[in-house]
Amino acid sequence: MDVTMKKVFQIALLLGVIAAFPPIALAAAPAQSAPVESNLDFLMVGVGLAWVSFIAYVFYVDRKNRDLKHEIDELRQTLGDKN
Amino acid sequence: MANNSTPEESLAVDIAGVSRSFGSTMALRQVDLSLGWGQTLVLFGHNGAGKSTLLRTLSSLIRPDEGSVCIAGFDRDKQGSRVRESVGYVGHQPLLYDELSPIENLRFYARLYRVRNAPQRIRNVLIDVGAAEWAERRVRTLSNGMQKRVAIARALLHKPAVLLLDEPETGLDQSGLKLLEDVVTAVRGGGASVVITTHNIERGLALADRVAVLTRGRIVFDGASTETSAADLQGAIGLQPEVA
Amino acid sequence: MVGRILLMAVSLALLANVVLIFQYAPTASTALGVQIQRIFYFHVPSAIVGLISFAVAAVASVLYLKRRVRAWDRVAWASAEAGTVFFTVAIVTGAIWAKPVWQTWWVWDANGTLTFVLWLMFITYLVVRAYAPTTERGARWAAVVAVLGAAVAPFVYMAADWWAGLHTERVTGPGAQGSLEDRMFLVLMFSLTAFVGLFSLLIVQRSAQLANEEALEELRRQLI
Amino acid sequence: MRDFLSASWAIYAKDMRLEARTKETITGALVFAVIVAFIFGFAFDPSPRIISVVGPGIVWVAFAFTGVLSMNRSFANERDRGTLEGLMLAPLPREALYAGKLAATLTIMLAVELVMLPIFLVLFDLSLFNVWFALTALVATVGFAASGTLFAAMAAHTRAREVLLPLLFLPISLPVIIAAVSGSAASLDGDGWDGVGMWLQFMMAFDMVFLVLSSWAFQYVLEE
Repeated sequence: MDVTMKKVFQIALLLGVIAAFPPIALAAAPAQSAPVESNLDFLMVGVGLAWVSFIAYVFYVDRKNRDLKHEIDELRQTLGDKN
Repeated sequence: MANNSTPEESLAVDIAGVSRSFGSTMALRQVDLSLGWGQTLVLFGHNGAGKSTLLRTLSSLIRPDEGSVCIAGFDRDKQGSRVRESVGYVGHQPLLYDELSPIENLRFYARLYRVRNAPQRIRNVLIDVGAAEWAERRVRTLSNGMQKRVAIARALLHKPAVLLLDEPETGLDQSGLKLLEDVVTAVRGGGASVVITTHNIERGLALADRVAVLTRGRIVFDGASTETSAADLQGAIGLQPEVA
Repeated sequence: MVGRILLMAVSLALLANVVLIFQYAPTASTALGVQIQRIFYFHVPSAIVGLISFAVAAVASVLYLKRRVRAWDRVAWASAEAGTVFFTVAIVTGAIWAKPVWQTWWVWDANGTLTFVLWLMFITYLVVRAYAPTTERGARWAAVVAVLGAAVAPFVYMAADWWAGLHTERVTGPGAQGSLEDRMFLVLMFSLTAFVGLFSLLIVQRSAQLANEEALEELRRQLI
Repeated sequence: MRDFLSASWAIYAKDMRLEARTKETITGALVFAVIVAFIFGFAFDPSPRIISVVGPGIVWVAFAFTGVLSMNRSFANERDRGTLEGLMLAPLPREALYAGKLAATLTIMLAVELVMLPIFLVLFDLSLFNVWFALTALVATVGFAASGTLFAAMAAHTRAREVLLPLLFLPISLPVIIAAVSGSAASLDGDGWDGVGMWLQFMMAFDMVFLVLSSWAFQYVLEE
């Protein structure tokens, strides 16, 4: 049960970060002078989102890797004891 | 004695701790094997036991993952060409060029092995294997048995210190088998050593001074041919009795 | 533990990089495409990191061929994979930038040609490894491809440079920048470090993953 | 040293004798080159002005691809009949095997190029019979054969060798193709050493590097 809880928590965290980006961009928007600049901020949000999802993926792969390594070491242990 | 000087104290074949795997299958597992001069070792084992891999490792065609390989006193990694100079190998393929005749093939190999007075030597080995009369025809026109004889001639050309035969009986007719035995006894008589892999227990035992059994990459039996019998071998290898 | 710190640091750097590029970097001159020029901060670093990954792959390959230590081969493989991604990003961003500003999708100047050829060499590296009859031979052949690829790089650069000199007037391709304003230069350097951080992160992770794969295969062997 | 020469000569003589008997490679390559020339004949209208610009390109596309064809044969039939193992068993140094095979492939490629000269003359009224072009062609073909022989040995062991060999060979020989086309163009315009010289020196440097590098890498490609 707690594993799925952990997963839910992580997804929630990720969504939180993604959701936080637009307000930051909009907050920065009024400071820009020319109106034409505003779509630049949407571009920033787009690129920012792309990078956030990429980083989330890297975290995910990193965790997978460590779990795998842990499992392999365990297997080696049990195999070591057996023969 | 073989045409190159071999240090007295060394062995014809001396390999230790040889392992080799292809992907996830372990072909050889910590194999130790040694063979003195003027002796014949016959290697038994079911298909896939690693017989061919072991023989190809001895011939330096395959590089072991671990372990050391010394042939005729030369180390495989440090003196690779000296090892290859001292080895004669006959495998499943004759290693001959279809468009050339047996004589042209042997002339080519004689140059590669730097054989002295090659024409004379070529005639002799062709006579030894009984291939003299069709030595001019293209190899493409020869039967498998004839090609196998020329392959044996190719392996004998440079008077190897160690002769490796991978299931040599395949493709040979009755007279061919008789010739094979003469060749093995002649080579052994000359002080060189022979390693043969085979499925035929009776014929193998007849030729063997030493017998070894390989199962799944590991040597499970290694002793003088007198210490074992056809029945024991069948048990060890788990083969159905071979039809002689 | 090092992996975690590197992971955190690179993530922050990448996010900061995005903000820097859009907020801090000045708007470029019209000659360079005004706003579109901001893609420059992705294009140049990924091309440079691509070159770095090729150098790493070549050096690791030579060491692997000489010493047959699996770790070197894993590093070379990881940097080849990462390098392919970086070069693809460099080529795509280069094209996006070149089309509006220089009216051609691709400028066959020295940098462009070199990036393209090395990208092809990486593809060949991965294909050779996939097509080889055994994994060991695949590793060795791929190593040979990496070494030869590195050796051909200077020749490609020179030939393309001379050829470009002969044929097209000196178009100011993505490479020929002239002097950068200091703020531009700062953002470029920051972006480059962020990308190099990302590259090393990917190498560490991918080679660890490859090590796990090989360990599993070793265990499977012992079981049979 | 004597062993090296006698061994590579033995391999070269054997390959030439086999080629003389079967004529397999040379006919294939020749037919291919003629077809390529014909296709270009239809692709461009053969007015002298266009041909002088496009001519060298046509020639070297034809030579590069026929080169790939003849390289493929050099190891393919050895591999299929298993005779390559016979060469691996023999005590000859790997570099001698490389040198013998290189010389054989080079001879066949040069022969095809020689026969193609009159065909280009007839089809495109492109007279290539001048010393500078011959020099460029010789040095470029050595460049092709240097890495080509190495990659042919690699591709022969894979199941998709017709795909793999061009993928391996073309990126590496891009600088030679650029240099050969530019050198040939210069030789056709009649400006001797000052036009062709720099490309010749470039290709000779390329040949040196890749002859040494390929013969060093050859042992790793062949080893099982």
